[in-house]
Amino acid sequence: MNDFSELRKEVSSWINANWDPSLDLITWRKKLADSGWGAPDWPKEDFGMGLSPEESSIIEEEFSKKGVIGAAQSGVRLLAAVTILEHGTREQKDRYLKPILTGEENWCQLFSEPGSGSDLAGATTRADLIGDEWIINGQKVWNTSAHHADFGLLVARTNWDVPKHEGISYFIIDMRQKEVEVRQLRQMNGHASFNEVFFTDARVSRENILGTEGRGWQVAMTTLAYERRSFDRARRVSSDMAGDASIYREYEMELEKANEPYKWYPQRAGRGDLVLETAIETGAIENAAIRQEIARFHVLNESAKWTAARAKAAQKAGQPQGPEGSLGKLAASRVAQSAARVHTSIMGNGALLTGEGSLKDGILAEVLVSTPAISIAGGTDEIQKNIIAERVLGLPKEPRFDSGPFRDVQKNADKSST
Amino acid sequence: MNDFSELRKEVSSWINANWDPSLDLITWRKKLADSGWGAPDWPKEDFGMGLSPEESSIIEEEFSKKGVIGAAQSGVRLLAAVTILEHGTREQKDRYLKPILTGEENWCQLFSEPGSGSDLAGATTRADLIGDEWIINGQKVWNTSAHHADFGLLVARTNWDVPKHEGISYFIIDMRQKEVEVRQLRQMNGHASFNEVFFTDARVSRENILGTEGRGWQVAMTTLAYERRSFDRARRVSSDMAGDASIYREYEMELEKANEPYKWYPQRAGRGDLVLETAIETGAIENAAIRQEIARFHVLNESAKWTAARAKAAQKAGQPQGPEGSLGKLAASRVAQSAARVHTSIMGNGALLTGEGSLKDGILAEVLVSTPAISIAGGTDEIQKNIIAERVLGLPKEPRFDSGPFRDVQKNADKSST
Amino acid sequence: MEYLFTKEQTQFRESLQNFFRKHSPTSEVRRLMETQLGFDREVWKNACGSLGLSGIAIPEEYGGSGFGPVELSIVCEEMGRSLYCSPFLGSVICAGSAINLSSANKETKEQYLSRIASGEIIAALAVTENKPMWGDENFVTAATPIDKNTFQLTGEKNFVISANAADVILVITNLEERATLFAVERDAEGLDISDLSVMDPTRKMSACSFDKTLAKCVGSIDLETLCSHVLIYLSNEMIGGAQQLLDSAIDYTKLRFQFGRSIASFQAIKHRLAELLLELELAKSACYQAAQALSDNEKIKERSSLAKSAANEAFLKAGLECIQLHGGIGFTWENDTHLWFKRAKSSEVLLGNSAINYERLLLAIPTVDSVLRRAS
Amino acid sequence: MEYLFTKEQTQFRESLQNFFRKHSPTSEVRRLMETQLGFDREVWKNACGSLGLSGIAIPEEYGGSGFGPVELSIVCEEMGRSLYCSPFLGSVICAGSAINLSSANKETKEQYLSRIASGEIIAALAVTENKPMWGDENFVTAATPIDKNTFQLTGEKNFVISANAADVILVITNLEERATLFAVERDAEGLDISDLSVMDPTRKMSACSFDKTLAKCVGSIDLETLCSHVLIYLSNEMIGGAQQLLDSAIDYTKLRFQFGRSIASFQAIKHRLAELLLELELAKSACYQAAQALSDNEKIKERSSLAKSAANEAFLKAGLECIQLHGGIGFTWENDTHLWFKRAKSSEVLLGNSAINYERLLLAIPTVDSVLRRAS
Repeated sequence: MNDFSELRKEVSSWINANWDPSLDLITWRKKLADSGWGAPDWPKEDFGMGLSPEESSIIEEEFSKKGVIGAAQSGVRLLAAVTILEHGTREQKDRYLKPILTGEENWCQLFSEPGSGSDLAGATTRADLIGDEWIINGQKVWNTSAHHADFGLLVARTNWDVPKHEGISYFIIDMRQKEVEVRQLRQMNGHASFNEVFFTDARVSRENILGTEGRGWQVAMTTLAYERRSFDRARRVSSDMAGDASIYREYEMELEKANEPYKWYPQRAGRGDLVLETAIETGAIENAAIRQEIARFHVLNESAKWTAARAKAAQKAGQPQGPEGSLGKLAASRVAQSAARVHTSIMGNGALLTGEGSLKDGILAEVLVSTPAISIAGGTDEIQKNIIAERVLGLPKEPRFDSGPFRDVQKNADKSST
Repeated sequence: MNDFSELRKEVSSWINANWDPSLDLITWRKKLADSGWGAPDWPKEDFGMGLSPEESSIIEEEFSKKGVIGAAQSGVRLLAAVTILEHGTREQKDRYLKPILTGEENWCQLFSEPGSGSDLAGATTRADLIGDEWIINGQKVWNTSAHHADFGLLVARTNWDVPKHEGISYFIIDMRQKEVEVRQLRQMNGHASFNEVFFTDARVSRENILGTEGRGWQVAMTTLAYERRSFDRARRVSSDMAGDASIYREYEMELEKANEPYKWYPQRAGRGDLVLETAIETGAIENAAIRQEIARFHVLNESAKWTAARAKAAQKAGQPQGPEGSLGKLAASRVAQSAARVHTSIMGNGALLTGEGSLKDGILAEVLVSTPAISIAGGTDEIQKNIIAERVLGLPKEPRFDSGPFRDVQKNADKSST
Repeated sequence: MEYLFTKEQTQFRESLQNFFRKHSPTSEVRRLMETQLGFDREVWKNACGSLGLSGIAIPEEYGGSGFGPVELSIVCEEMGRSLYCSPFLGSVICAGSAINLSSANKETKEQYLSRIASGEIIAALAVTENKPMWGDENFVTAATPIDKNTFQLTGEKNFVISANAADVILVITNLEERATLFAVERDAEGLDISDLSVMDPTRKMSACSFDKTLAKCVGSIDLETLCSHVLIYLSNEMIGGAQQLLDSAIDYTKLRFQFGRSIASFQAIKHRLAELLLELELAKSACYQAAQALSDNEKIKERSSLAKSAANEAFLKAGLECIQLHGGIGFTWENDTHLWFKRAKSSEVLLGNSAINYERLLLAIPTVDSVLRRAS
Repeated sequence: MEYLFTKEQTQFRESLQNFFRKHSPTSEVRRLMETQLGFDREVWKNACGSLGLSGIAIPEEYGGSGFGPVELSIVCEEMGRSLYCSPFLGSVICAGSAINLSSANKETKEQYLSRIASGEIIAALAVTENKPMWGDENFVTAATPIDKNTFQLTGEKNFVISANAADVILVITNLEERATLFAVERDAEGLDISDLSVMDPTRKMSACSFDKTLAKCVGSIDLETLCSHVLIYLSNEMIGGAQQLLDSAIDYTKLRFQFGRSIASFQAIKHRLAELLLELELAKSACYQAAQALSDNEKIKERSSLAKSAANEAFLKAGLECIQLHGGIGFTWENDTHLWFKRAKSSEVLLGNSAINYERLLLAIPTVDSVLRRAS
């Protein structure tokens, strides 16, 4: 077994020689990007060092140990980076990769549409090549960062006469043009985490297609595969590094901005951790009927945690991560709904209230109006069940009704979704 | 409003003149059949009097009041009768109707097959015309009276090259031939209410087709429509008439034989009536957790009763009986399953036992192993949900895969069903 | 109504639907829920006047139209369906029932009921201190006698519906160990009404505190019976909301296409809507049966809690399914589903969740009650 | 096992599967369940001898192979899957654990455990008098001292697993207010064993009555711990049964065609099987975790009841779904589903249904326990 002591020594000496918390954030990161230590698993010619993921995580560890700020990771910038690394031209890599690492430019993902939530390949946003420009018209939704993005990863239809997966292309779009309108979308729990984006004759210059025309689905798969793998990681970034220098404040503001859309996610997951505590505080634990509900929830919650741990262990042991993730997602959905129900019972009249003054500083009230989202976001429970049935249990697929030319596939009558 | 006093007088005087409890059952019923009073809603030329259903029920009332035994009703004989009345030839009516009324000949229904439970029109029992005889090969299942039937109402496929509903014919088959083998089918609750029937080159003479070749589905619809309407009635027949004469004993034996397959049906429905009683007797009612379960069941049970009453009232008020029956069936299924669960909680260790010595003379143990049948028999819960979704809520139908020639429709690989 | 609504009742329902469709579209609900008052005084006057809603269940002798509980339940159901914002539940159902069921003499009843019926005044009923179910409270609010009919109240009441708009607050607390109804005028000294930040903004609630506040004694009252009355009307309101959610889910799934087919053609969705319909029809039966029980004055304690628990489950399920079947859009503020969902969550706990009502309904069955008394 | 079974454990499981596939096909289960003894002595000897099943969890010092709770749970799971008819649960799990957990000295333990391990004797454990959960009983069976180690037992014990085949009955009752384990030889005077008519004929049970029956005192025992041990092994057996039912439902729906398509292609059926898989995987996690808890001797009371309630729900659901997805044929005697369904129903109540285990697991959480003690 390699304990990577050589590598640790190397990174350590580089840090000692270069890390300077008195620099401003961008200046530091430019240095980092140029050195290759900011993205060591990227190719050498693209701001990386061509190292393995395992080696990369050793380097990350060393940075973290020493309280050194790494390359920017927040938002969907890394999705943009891997996609450009795999499908981009030399020019695209040169133009976009460095500002991704430095945090100078922000990105958003423009995949979902009001008319195609679960059915990504059913996108109807259109891109028409006129002269040297692609002209974009349509609407995207459910992205978390369009309102402060410089560039967007856009999936749009360029050919309506072929089956749906074959008529899609993938673009890098400049979000700062006035033909792109971003509106924040408020949720029923009062937060506004997502945006709608409207394109009215928006422009993408010809060289900003990623991959080739009509092969956008394959490019999107790269983005999605990485999204699935890195979901945990992207959220996990937090400032556990100490330090008074202004670079740390810059860094924290960056994180805060990136995490803003997700601040209600713990409530979406049901806050099962508060069940027993609240039951004891309110005295609800003394009620035998409520105890039954609490115990039932506890069984589900513990079982779900262990199921997740089993899946993770299997993955670590080299068994490939497959559709078992769908089981975890379905379990999380059950846990959240069950938590909301048991919280309600424990809260009693308290569930009539909302806001800061209500139980647990309003957190529980927020749970009640947030948990419905968990069985929808990131693929509905229904989609997860299809995946489990077909890919885990090997049951036959549903017959398809959308395999012909996309022009002939039945679609929503109008695009407004209410 | 007609109070039918004339009719009452007339039936009364006929009874006074003719009813003679010292006759044996068959002799009495022959007289009854010849008089027309045994089936007053049948046509005059077919042992009836051409009266309306309402008038008919007045006559039945009078018979019942005076303790007079009416025409035979048990089993599926009346299904046979209505089907023959509507689709039969003169010769068929003359041959079969009278012994139906007298009880001399018994009938069974041969529709369901192991390979087509919910999908009746998917029957694969075949009938091939060879000379002047139809030769029958195949297997039927789920009938309750084949083991003492003289004749069967048989649905079989006569044409494999047309869509499934168009290739079926309807036959009257002699069950006493050795080419027909009847085997009783034991259920998981120990009762044996149903039969499997095997046909190996069994014969039906050419004149015993009902309706015309290839129109058997329409004939079967007559049988099924009457089955749905008369289900309650057929079960309701009971001997509330007093009397010592041997004709009553003959009558009771007839009923007992006919009701034998259904004696566990109350258990199948969950015996919700015993929930509270058992909980009080066992002391389980003192347990707060069990009380929650009992109350939850009670809410369901009462709501289901009232829902059934509402549907019945709507029907009485002239609103046509429609697919709402499916809601009732689905509710009954929930009630039974919920009853089994709450019984289990109340029984505690008692649920480990079975047989006469166990709780409530074994009735509760029988509930536990009988309720799973209710969501299957007479159309599964899944079929009911399809009906409700499509016919009550107006949701679109599933795409069909069996509309082409039946020969090409995908079927079970082999006909053995385990 | 013996299992079926009469033709007159059905026509009455349709006239209500027309009124609410016109006066309470969701745009109006959204406007009003953001206001402090929470309803439109003009529309409320109109509802009291031309439609006579506020007097519908008040006996004719007190100026009401004296319809029965079945008609009043129809009103509640249609209000629940349209989410009509008004003081109906607080003033007419809660306060009106309290006055009517109290031991007050005819004159006193008339004094309040006729003005509630005409819409001249809005009343609110203050019962809850801590417990969800009124019958479970050990009231600590103190009533100190001043003269024969006048008392000083000191204490706090919570979750008082429509107190923000009330001209008179009716307060229930114990007097000589008997639940007793007192009337406090809005301008009485020592009365403080503070609006609560509620989950369901279409139904305003306040906390009321009394500090030696002068109150008139209206009479004693059977709290369980009052509780049963309110439970039954609330439950009927709830199934109206559930029906609206089911309708909305059906309409949406029929319109929406994914994977080249209407999502309403997916069997999983069809079956879930079928199950939701069943759940709703069962709950409707329970709620209609409870209204009939009120009419017959029979088993109302059992039936009221039965209705409430059935309505709880159906309404909540309808809310969750309606969001789920709408997908992401169903979770947005812009989509109307959450208005009913929040009503469902609030109504679920108002006067006790299902568990509390399960226990209450079983104890209303004499055999159960007597066994448990013997056991304890 | 830290979340994953080791390669050795997986191989061990496969060897068990081969053995049971060969020796316990359902034809054999059906034959044996109709006999009074309920198992095949030859196969049992073979299982004890070549496979060493009876000694698997018995410490090496007592002649067992000294595997851990995880391996023993694998045995139980595979037995549950194949419905292998044997005295394993009664003799090895119940009686073996009782001896092992008792305060008896090494010599006494050896005397019993070595013979149980070798399969030389079959032991049964008699605890239950009335309550489903052992820890809830107030034993009335009396133990009267004759000399230091010899007692006379008088009383009745019910639902004693495999007592019909037992050479020795181990009885638990109170001695000086402490749960104590006694051994009664099969031929002891005053011992009456009468077979019960049980719902699950693949697991024989008897009622045992003692009338001044001579018994040897084995030692005192912590009843809660014993109960937790048995609960954990029983739960692991149950998920094996649930897995078999799920597999059977999947196989059948794939083979079966209606309306011109495989019924496994209907979305409603696909989704239900997906949900059943989830339920089963969750229960498996709970059961494996409980076995691990035994291994770590940590939180075993909480984990055992957690496992049992999860296994209860999963096994019952698997049984109901498996029947339903088979349609009519699934309700016949001829079809094998009911064999597991009856095991599911019986196992559900054995050592407490979910409600009882819910309460038990919460009380095993120290903070809950202390609050409730304070409250009562």
